[in-house]
Amino acid sequence: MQRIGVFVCHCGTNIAATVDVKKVVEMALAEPGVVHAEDYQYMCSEVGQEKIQNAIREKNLGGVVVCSCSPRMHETTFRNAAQKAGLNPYMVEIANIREHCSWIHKDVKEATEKAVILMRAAVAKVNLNTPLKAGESRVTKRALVIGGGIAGIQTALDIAEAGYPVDIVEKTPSIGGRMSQLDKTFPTLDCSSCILTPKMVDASAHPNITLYTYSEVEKVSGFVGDFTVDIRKKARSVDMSKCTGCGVCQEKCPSKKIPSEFNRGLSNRTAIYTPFAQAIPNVPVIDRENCIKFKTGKCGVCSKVCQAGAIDYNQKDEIITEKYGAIVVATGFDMIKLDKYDEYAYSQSKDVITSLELERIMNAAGPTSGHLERLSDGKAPKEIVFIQCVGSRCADDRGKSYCSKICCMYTAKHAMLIRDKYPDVNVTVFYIDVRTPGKNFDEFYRRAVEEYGVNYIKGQVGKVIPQPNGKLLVQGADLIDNKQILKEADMVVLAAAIEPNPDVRKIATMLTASIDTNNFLTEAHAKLRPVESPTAGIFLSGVCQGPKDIPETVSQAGAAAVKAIGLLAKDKLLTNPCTAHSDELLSNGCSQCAHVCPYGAITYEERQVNDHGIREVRRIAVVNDALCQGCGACTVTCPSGAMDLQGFSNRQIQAEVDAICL
Amino acid sequence: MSIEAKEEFRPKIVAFCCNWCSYAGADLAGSSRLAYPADVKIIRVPCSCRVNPMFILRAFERGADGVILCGCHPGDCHYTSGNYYARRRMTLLFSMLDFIGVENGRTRVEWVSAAEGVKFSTTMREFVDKIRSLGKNVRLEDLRCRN
Amino acid sequence: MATGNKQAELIKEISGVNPLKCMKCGKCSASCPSYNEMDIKPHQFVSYVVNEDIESLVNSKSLWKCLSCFACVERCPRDVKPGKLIDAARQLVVRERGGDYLSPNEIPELLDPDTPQQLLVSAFRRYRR
Amino acid sequence: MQELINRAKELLADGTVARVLGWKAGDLPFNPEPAYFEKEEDFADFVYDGFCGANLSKYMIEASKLEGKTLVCLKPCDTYSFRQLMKEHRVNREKAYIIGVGCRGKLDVNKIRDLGIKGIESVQGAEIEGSDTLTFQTLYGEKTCSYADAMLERCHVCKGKEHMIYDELIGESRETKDADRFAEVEKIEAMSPEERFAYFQKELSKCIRCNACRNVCPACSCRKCVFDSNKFDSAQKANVNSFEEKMFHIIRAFHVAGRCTDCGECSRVCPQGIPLHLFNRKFIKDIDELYGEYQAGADDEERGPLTSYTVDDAEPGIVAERG
Amino acid sequence: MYQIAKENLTALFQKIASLQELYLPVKNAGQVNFGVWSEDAEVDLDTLKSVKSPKDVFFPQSETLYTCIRNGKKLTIEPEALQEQHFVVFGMKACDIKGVEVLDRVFLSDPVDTFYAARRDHGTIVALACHEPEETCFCQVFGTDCADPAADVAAWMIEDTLYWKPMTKKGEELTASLADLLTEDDSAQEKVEAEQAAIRAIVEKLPYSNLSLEGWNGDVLMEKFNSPLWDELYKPCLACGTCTFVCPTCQCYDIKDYDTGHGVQRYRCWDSCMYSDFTMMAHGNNRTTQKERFRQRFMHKLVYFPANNGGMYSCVGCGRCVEKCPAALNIVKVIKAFQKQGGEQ
Repeated sequence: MQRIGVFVCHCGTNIAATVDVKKVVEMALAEPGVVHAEDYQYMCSEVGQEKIQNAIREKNLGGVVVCSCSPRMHETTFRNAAQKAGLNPYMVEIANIREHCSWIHKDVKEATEKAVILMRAAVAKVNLNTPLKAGESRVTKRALVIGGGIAGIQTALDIAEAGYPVDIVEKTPSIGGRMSQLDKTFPTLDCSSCILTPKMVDASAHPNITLYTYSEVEKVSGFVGDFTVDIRKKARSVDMSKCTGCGVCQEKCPSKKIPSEFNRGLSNRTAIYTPFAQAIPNVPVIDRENCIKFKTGKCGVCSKVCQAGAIDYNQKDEIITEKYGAIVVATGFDMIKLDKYDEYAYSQSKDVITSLELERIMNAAGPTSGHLERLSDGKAPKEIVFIQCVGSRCADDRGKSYCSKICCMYTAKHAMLIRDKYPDVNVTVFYIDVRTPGKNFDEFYRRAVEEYGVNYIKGQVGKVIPQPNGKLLVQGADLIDNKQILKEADMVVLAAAIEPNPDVRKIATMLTASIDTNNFLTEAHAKLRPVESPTAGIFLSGVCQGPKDIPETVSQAGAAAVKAIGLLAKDKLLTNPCTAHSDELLSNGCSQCAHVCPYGAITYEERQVNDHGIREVRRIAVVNDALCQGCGACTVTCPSGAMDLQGFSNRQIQAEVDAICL
Repeated sequence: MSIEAKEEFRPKIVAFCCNWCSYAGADLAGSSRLAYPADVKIIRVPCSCRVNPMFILRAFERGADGVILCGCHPGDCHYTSGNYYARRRMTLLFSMLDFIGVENGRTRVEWVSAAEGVKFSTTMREFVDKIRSLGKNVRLEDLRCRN
Repeated sequence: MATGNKQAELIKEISGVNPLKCMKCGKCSASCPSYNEMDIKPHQFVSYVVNEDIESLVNSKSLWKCLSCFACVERCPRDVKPGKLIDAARQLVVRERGGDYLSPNEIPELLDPDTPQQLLVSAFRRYRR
Repeated sequence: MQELINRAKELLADGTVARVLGWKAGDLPFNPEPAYFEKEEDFADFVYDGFCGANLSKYMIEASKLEGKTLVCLKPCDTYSFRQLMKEHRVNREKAYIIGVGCRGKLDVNKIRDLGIKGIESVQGAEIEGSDTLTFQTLYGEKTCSYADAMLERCHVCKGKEHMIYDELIGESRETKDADRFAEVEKIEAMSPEERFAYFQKELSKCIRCNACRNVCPACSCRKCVFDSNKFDSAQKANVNSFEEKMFHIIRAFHVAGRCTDCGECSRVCPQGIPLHLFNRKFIKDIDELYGEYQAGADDEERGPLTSYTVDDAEPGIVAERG
Repeated sequence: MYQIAKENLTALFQKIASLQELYLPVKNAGQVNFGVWSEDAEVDLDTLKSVKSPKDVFFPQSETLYTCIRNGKKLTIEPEALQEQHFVVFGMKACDIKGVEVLDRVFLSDPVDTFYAARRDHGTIVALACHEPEETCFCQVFGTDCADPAADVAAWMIEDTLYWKPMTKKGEELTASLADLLTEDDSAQEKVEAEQAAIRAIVEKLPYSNLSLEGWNGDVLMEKFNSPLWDELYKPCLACGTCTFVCPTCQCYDIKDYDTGHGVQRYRCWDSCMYSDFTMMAHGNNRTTQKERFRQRFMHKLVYFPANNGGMYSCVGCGRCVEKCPAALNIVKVIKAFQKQGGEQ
């Protein structure tokens, strides 16, 4: 039996207000094996840690139980503290009496009883703990960034600048992402492409950055420091090394009626195309689904007109396998589909548009060359209504439960730009709340109201009714005047909710990164580790983690880069010592454990054993510690119990069960 | 007739939670102050696939009234496939317990992500209610372990 | 106050609505076809229930002006369903003996040869015990 | 039988095999035992008849460690076990020379006793090519019964005449299946939980923890069973109250789930006549229904149902939904 | 001698059970074992052999020795009470009673096993003669007469009447307490003798009755121990414990601790020398192969035990192992194998 010390944290009043910590100490002292128990205000503080260290030294403790917050919070803190006092760090166990007890129970008696049981379970476990030693694994000094929008570009640039090679994988033919579709940016109203394009150029020109555009991540294996990734480079049908980007092929392509993704379907493009003028790389791709040559075998115009001879109809998808030490996810967002919002007549009228469509309309390179006009008849609108929170803050399944965060600001921007350029146009904004936290944000919104005369009405729109005369009848509520408003508008702009790129779920699964019900990637800690995934070596950049605007995205991109650089700067990583272990005397060599091992960490060898006097050669399962991640799938598959998991052994878990069921 | 109030049945419930999703979900329930009955005690395991049917039977043997296993949602396992194996194992185990006449509902599997504090809390409340309605586990307990 | 509280609880129970979920967007009022007939507006139903001022609600014109078209219920982004709240308030009234809004004696006056019989039946269901 | 003996002697003589694993006549007409034959004269006792129910594939685990090849006589159902053991690297195919022997169903001496036939001195009709009627000379007079009535339960739900693996076949097999494999399981499933509990409580209360079911089982091939080791603190030999038995039988069934070929040896050997095959068959039924039909030992490659999965497998809640 | 009509046996059992606990052969889920009589129990006196021998009435498969209760760091030990109530075992056969004699040699010799002794002191055995011995029986080989079982009371079931003969003081006392149900019958002796003759005639015809124990005694230790026959004999053995658990004389037990969470229950339970972990010690097992374990069982029954107990074998010829061994092995085959070998030499 170990000599165990129990340390009960008050966590200020977080624990002590609901759990009688003195009682927990008293009960701990009554437990067999417990030779020391004390409580303290903040165990995680310097003084608290010293208390633990002193007790380890003075009482010669072999095991430590800290009754405190979640082990996900301070397990490492206490383990490090114990190590400094000469105790193996894995002889420390945490009883989570905050998140799992004091914070969720109100009754002191009940909470104290539960805290005592959790303490006992931890004591029972630590009694069976064995000293463990972390192994080492190497770090591949190369990073992968998934997604080539502003988030991915910024992250890649920062990592590259620190001297590490980094690859960007971008699904579309060009990097640039959502930001390249924007006309102006708030709150300074600079031109989006004017600030983005230089960054795109930097990224493509940087010696440490490799761009894989029109490419997708196909398979990820390995673990922090040593990921192996398969990247599918889709066939571009254009030889990148030969293409000069002259654009003749696009001019001559006879297939011209394909809705442009970049212009949100408001204009057309050709089958061989670059998505937009500033695209990087400036090499077109052939959209094989719409190309006449691929559909019928006849045509080949682009090949004929290409001076450089860059067109290659036989190009095949290529799989590139590369090793990475860190992976940054920057998969961005899209607008939600509005098919569940019939009341706003989005599908009935061309003049009901989303804000991103308005961005394209306002953009000089857009479908209307920057002229504000109705898509139905090309006429200049006189009355424009903006509707906020379309699909955001929604409790039912039509929309999203969260606030999309950027809409208030871009709507103020749109309203202001319209009023600035077309002073005769009336702009009305129906809003629920105007949310403008951010530097110079509220001032920006106030300018829209005060200087530009945008009419903000507190209240939501109930429905939009297309009229026979081409107008749109907007029925809304004014909650300040307490009246219902009927307004004829020429154009209605919907601030549709944003949602993570739908591909992110697939990517998260490959990366084993956790993801929430809204498809946003989960961060390791909401406050303290906001740019890391709980999966080691995976970092989050941009909207894939949660709604955010450009400045926030760029700062998070930098933060993710720093985290990745911090990882790449290490030569070796300590591995989790809680790995599976095979008992050679019990192993049957039946291969079942190898079947369920997700890491291929189990192999078999013919080994001479001495089983209590029986000497024979047996087929024995062997675990590769460097590959094993400690999930424990093998331990349950193994009928004889030969496979056990260090740190979470059968007997340890059973001891916890026993203590809880006592 | 007894004048004493009948003592309320407080079930013993063991919740196995995987470290990456459900344990974090339970932490989130805690930091969001989403209360659930104190009858639930959580054991942290690396993955739902670490939970051996023997642990579950052991809990019942020792007088547990309900056992719930929480893991990452299928497809989201930190170890890619652990919860898929757990799902098959638990399905078969539960089916066997049902077959030998153990009350349905004493065991449960629920997928709770790190972001689902609310789900964790409501799941636990539901489960405790269910176990309270089933009453004490007498079909699997080992009498020697009784108090 | 105590009665108000009891009645408010009852309304919540009958309607199955949690008025605290309301984010005060006003989409209900924006959707309501009877808006102009009403003294208390649909979005206010919610706050009357929250404030437990059921007295005013049951004595309002709105109580009988709501068509139960449920446009507000359909469009409410927060699942608050003001239409259900007012429906429940109406139930409170008709559950009281003598609180019937419609009496059979009035029927002949209101009768229009074009009125479908079904409407009458449903009117009785809605406006009296 | 003579053909089998001749062929075995031949293979022994030409050195193809070093020994023959078959059955030796017992000292009573119904108790032949598994035995090795290494010399020609040993074959005087060699027998293969209706009472040779024992599945010899498990003996091949030990035989695989011996010098030279072992000729093993396997009935069609035994070959599933052998193939499953092969898949699990527990037997060595190279060390086995498999003669697939014909089978027309094996006899259960307990069923014969249940028919009121006791004091058996001799039996006619149990031979491998014998008649459909068994005739017994007993201390209490001559008795008869039909061969089918005296068959083991497993033969009534026989998996078929095909041998899954063999080097050569000797003898004809006969179809003996005349009952639905899952009928018994379904009957229990249809009971109320209280009835099911009472049923198993009654059956399992007889268990004496003799481990015959485990030790005869070809799937229970662990070098050391968890119930004998300290890995789970589960090495309890006591039958103190009913929980120990439930734990043992549930876990045993779970450990062999997806690997059990349904050879029925567990029920054959249980001294207390507990229908242990029901546990395994319940799992087989569930696996077939939930994950697609699977027969352990019918192939060399396919992953067992508990070491594979599909992303849209049934949720454990299905158990409650099924009611 | 006394008699009682078969149809009145239920009344007899009721009467006994009203005075003390009554064990007798009970059929449960198709199998007959000795169990406690109750109104609902299905008594089965026709089946010759219970699956388990009735030894567990005196030597239960598992029994608690003492309980250690933990309260914090404090431990208290509660000894287990010894048998204090009188009880009756009805329907034991001659071989089973012989088996108890073997157990007595082990448990009642110094140091006396108090748990066992208390049960023996408080138990009254009513023996029942074997009406129709079966082919697996060989009690005669060990000098047991199944037609004339010797216990506190001897009984014969002849057609529809049970004949009852008290043999000891305990038997007399039991008989006296059942006076209103048992009637004296002067003609009984004659009927019993006729039945005994019939039984003995069958026994003569039993296939195993001519089995010879020649050459098996306490003096042949090394010769038998080193015989190469064991190398072959053990091979079919599956190492299960069936033979030992159904055997009326196997007396090995293991002592284990069961952690109840509140302390420890120290109990003993039957163990089997056939098990791979039998007598497992820190260094391992002193019998590492199944051959050694197999040899141990038979050497003990036929050589070691007689050597230490004045020639008494610790096999009684009940034949349960013959019936129940999954691999059709049994002590008879072992004896015969040596006999055959002897003949060949």
